[in-house]
Amino acid sequence: MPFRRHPRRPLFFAAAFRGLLLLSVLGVGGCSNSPHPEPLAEKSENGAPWKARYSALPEDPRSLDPQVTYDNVSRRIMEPVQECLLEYHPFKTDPYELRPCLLTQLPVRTEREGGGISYQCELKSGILFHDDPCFPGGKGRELEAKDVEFAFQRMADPKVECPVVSTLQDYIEGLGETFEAARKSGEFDYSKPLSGLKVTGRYTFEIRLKEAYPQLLYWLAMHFTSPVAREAVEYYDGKTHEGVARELFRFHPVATGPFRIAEWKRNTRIRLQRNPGYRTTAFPTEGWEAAQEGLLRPLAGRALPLVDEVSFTIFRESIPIFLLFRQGYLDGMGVGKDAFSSLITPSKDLSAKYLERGVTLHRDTEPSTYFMSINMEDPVLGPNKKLRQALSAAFNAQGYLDVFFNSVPIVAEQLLPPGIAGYQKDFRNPYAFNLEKAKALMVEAGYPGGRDASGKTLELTLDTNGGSADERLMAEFEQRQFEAIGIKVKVIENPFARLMEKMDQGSFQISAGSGWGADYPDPENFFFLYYSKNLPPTGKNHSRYKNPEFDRLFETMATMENSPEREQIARKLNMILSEDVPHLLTLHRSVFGLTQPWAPRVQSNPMLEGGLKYAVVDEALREKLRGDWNRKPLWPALLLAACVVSAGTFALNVYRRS
Amino acid sequence: MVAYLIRRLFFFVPIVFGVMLLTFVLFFVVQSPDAMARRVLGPKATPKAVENWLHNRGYDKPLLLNRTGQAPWHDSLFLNQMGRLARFDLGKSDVTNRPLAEDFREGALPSLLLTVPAFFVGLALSVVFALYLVFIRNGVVDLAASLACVALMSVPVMVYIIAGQFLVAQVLNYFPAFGFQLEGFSTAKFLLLPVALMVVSGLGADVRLFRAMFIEEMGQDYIRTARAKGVSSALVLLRHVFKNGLINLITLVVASLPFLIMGSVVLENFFGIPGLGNKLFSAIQAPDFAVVQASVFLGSLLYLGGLLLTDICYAWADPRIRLQ
Amino acid sequence: MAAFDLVWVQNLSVFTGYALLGGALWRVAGTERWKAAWHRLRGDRTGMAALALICVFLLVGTLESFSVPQPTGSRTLLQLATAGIPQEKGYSAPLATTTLSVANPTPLAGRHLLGTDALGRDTLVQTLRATRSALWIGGLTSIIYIPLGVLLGILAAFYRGWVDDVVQYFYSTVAAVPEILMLVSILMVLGKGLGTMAIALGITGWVGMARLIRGETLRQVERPYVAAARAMGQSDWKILMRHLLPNVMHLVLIKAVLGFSGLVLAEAVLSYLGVGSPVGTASWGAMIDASRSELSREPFVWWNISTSAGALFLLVLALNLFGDSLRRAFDPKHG
Amino acid sequence: MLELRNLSIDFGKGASRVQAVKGISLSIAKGETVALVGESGSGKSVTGMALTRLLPEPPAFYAGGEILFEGRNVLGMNARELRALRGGKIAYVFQEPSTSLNPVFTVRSQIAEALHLHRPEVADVDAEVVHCLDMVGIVSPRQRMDDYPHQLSGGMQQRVMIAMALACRPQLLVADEPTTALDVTVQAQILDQMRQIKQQTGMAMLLITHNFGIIGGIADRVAVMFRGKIVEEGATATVLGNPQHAYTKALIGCIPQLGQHRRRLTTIDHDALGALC
Repeated sequence: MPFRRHPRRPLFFAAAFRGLLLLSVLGVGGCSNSPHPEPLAEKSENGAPWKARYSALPEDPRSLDPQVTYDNVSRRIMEPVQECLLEYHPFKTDPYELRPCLLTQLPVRTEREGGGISYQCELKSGILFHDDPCFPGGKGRELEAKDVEFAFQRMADPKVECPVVSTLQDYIEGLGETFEAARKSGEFDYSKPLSGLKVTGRYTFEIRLKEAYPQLLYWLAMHFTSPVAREAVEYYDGKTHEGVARELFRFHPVATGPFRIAEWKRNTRIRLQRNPGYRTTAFPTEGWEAAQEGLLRPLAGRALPLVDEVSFTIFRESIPIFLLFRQGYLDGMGVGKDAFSSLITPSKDLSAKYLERGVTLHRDTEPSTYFMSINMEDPVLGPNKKLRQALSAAFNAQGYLDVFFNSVPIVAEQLLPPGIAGYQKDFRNPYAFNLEKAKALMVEAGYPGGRDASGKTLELTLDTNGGSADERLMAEFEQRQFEAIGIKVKVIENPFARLMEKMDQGSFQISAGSGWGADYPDPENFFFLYYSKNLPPTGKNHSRYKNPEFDRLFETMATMENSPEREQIARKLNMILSEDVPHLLTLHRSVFGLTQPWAPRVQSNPMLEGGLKYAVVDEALREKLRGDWNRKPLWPALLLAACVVSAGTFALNVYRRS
Repeated sequence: MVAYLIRRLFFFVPIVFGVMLLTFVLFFVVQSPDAMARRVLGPKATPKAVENWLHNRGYDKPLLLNRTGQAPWHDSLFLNQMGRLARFDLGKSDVTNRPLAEDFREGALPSLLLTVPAFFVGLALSVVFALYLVFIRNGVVDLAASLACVALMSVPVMVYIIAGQFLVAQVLNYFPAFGFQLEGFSTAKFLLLPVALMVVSGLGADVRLFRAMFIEEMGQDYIRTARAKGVSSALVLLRHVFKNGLINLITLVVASLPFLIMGSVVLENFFGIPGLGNKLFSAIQAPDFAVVQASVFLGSLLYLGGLLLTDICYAWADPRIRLQ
Repeated sequence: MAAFDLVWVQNLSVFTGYALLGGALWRVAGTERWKAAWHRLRGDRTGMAALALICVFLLVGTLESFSVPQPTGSRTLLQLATAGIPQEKGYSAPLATTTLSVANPTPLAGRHLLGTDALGRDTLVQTLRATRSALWIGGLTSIIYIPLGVLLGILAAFYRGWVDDVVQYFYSTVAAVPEILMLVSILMVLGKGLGTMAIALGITGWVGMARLIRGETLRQVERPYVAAARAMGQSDWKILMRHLLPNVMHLVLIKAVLGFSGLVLAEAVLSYLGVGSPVGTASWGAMIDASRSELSREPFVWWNISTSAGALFLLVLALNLFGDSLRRAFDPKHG
Repeated sequence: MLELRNLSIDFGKGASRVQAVKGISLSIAKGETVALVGESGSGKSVTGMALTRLLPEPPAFYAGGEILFEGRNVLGMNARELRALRGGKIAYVFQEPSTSLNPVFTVRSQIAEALHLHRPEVADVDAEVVHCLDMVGIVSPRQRMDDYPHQLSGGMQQRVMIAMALACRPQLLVADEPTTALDVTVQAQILDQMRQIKQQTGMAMLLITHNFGIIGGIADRVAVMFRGKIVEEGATATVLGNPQHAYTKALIGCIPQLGQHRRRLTTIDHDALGALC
């Protein structure tokens, strides 16, 4: 092995010096620390500066097929791309209000002779699909009633796997029968019209129901009923692709929304670009809170969308979101537990550091309720109403929120969340946390101090969804609550599917972490959880609650149109549940969100999943503040270079000395 | 040599079969296909939707052998899937229905861009440090380095990542603290931090291991011979110890080479690198049996490839070994 | 009474474990090789310091392993010993006077040398209690994987032929299945728990040991003493137990000591994967895993991670140093 | 040429200190062959290694005395001077040729390494390697030199070791049990070879062995070591013929008749040799 007897020192130093220079240039010089690629364009068609919004997304959407998409993540991408027949008004959330989107007006209800109900609908004319190679010439064609028919047919196609077909088949004519027939034959015949949806003209169609179901309108504001162009499905899911790799239809939506997907890099980002042909809706001219007058009035009546690009970056861990928000590379973020303490002051305001930066804090409450289910068929808990009430009174929901949710959400006092018809603002849970009352109730329940007549300690099991560190701590917290009234609680951690299985089979006593998020803002969507005809495995009455009085009232209420009477019944249902305690209520989920000064929030309707078509951005302000927030100090680079050079010199010396 | 390799390849077939059977059993013992469908479809799914989902993917067939009498005995879930894998058809994801071959192809490059530089830089640094520690062995610096190595080992990688990202995003701002874009040379600025963290987090254990290996080598007679010849300590290390240690190193290192393609779960999650790192991990959580199966299949091929590669490298590096 | 049984089963198993360990040490202590090694070890100051530290950990772990039935369920000796330390409402910094809680900082009931965790439990006490998990996982897993790996390794190398093929087939197959899948699946089937975690780690862990022992035995079988033993008509079993086993024992010991620290670290990884120790069991892994969110708070909660990682560091360091000393003590070339 | 004055070597420190060599004095003149004899553990190998400070320090520690090579104290030399000494002036042949040769380098490269270090002026390295191998009696050295050590027999390996030692034309060859690991017939051949080479090159030699049987025809003088001390020293014939110290007597008693019948070494009669000591 030849080796150099006299290593040439100057050469080494020259190299080190050059490395230092390179590093300085690379680090401190022009190199941008932006995680985002350049925007899709520099100027929009009318010559205005390109406006882009930057958001975070936790994972890739699973499917963007409107008839399939059910999870929140996918819906966030779905919402700006694919529009529904109806939509929620962006500003009216108490109560929620529907307004037409693809339709010219809300559907008109008519009674059919021989029973059954029809809804007459009419599409707006002149709505165009996105430009896409699946259409002749690549130009999007006009939306017609047959596209709605195709969408309804797809719901009935077992191969499509529409998750809500088993719910809708109870109401829409022919849906269930067609589904079953296709399952048997293995093939769906799209040439046969569906009896539940009748095309009556180029733009008009009729939806036929077996019985009264006013909630249908809410379904028309969901993507399952969104029209689909048959060409697109045939083009992307067709058997022959002429050797060219093509995305499946479920990853390549062709729709009529204000945005279209311009780029989808798996696991990295999704970029939406404004649909230049979009004319369907405009910015609402009324309905906002007075406080927002100054911000929203100038926008009223403007063509949507208000930005040219929306870029979603995928973050599988939440910590980097906070870092990038601080650098100005995200326009908004939800305040998770991790970042909470650094952002929010004890009085639930934004900390001064961020107020100075012009950041705004928002609190959003979702139409959802979380609770622990009690198994009403359990021999110990089922017959003993006092015991259930004692459990409810022993559980410190506020403490639970303080420890695990930074006291952001609202303690749930009733099954219905705020904003849903029947929610009682002044209602207080009679068995809310009160340790003394709980102990008294334990005596009434026959377990004074947690011991039964024979002096044996009462033992209950608590099934939880085991997994993360937080879930462990929650289980320990819950355990402690019941131990305070002398009950010994055994925690069983289950994998999610096992927990579901146990809940379906009814093999549990108390199950932690149940909850229900509204599919649509209607009391029926919550009370049906305790309807006795809705028992598992087909239904979701996991508490196995059976009460004839409750059932009777529920049946009446379910098919009523919203009215004061209906609210009365909802209140009665609420009282019954509060007294019977088939569940231990915990919270209505709410979160804090932050927005940067250049991207003020225009709407906060949780049913809209972002409402990106209303979003605005001040590009120039962002550019300036980003520069201010990302200064690059020189000293660390010099320090590092000095370390490298001295280490190199040292190594050289060691080698020479030997 | 060729005959040897062919013989090894034949030995691999039953191993792959065993691995797939074991995976299948492990996965479906943990949860029935029914439970899997529930997880994928979420808590609101109806039994009918679950049943339809299972049927569309063939999960409603008997698990191992078809003994219903209505279909041929081999029309079972496991055998159908083995048949598919035997044709190197990885199938489609249970959750997204996307062809897996495409997913794996897309994820491989980002993973490799992260792990390959980290692997080689880490290896080089560990070897250099280990050699240096052997050079000054039993001294105060050596002891201090031992402590430092154990300390490096006991700090979980998450802590390195949080600290590193904080430093880059709050203090330096030189390059992005997060993100990934494949665009030629400037991809490097996204990889700088994760690669550095991967190197640091692996350094402690590797230095300890290599140091032990080299010390072992130092006790050999031929080292004494070399020193008796007048070879300097540095050259003894760089030439004699290193080359012999290399042979031991190969058994440890080469086998893990093919796995570089599988990336790193934690780093990819924290830095948003779209690699294969969390494929298996999130597939177990999702759960997505098709992805688990495909990952394990590829993984076992990689493992066996690693074994074969080790044999070949061993024969190449150690003159005493001939493959027969 | 289920609780009664559980407590005594646990206490009994700790006793049994110690008895087995003591017996094994007693058995080997008489042999020349071990005597010499012990003699050399005694002169090794770092080694002895490390051993002392390990004994302290063992003591703490033992205190936590013995439970006494109490009215509200069983409590461990360590819990009883630290019963005087009050529980707070939430995080508090070391020696702080109020909780860190942003919403309503409340005065603390007592001072805590190393602060408290999210549920207001004293960090130092939690860290000490967690020693038990680490030692149980390390110890139980070792009891499972060492005999399995050693036996299979020796048998494969001694008999060669089909035995070797079968053993090699098994360990190649196990090694080729990703460890995450194996661990997660086994833990999901058997349920969470220290015992099941040890079983899962044992099932994946024997491969390395078997491979090492097989290699070493292959070398030993060639040695004349084996041929001599055969020539004297000794049975295979005797040759295996009396001649081969003692000659690979030093490797087993070193691998076991170093493997122990790997197992303790594995627990942290398993917690990250969501299959760590069960609710109610203090563990360093769970504490480290929780630090992911604690560290990104502001002001960040550093005491939980640093205390648990520090304890882990001390144990791993002690084991490593002791392992080094053992290696030196057993090295036949030494002295 | 080489002189040890009152040399003491310890291993370890404090309580675990072991005195391996306790103040020995020994000298070797140019061209002279001295045998250092003693049973294992007597400190003879330590002495041999100490000549060029080959012992790892720590644990070894030079407690006292001097090692003078051509008038210079080896213990005072710096690393560079020591390296020049090792291999260049004083070369070694060790006991176990199978482990003393580096298994991953060819014979050629191992010999060439020594040449590079001490005789950089040699232009045709291959020719010199061949010459060295030829000198130690290796048949067809040109083919052999590309072999790896494991491809050679034990005797051949030891010849390569000797060739490597001779390559730099040292003034002193330290042969530490050069034949112990070899079988008896090969032992004789190797010893023969060494004797021849000594005559050809005229270098001095320190032969370290536990076996009185092999020193007869080769050593000029003998020093007997026992528990770190030299207990007897003198001309070979004198010591063998009339040992003074009890230990020497015991050692010699161990090898009946060997002194007188050294010619018959190659015969089968002395097979039991190895087992006796």
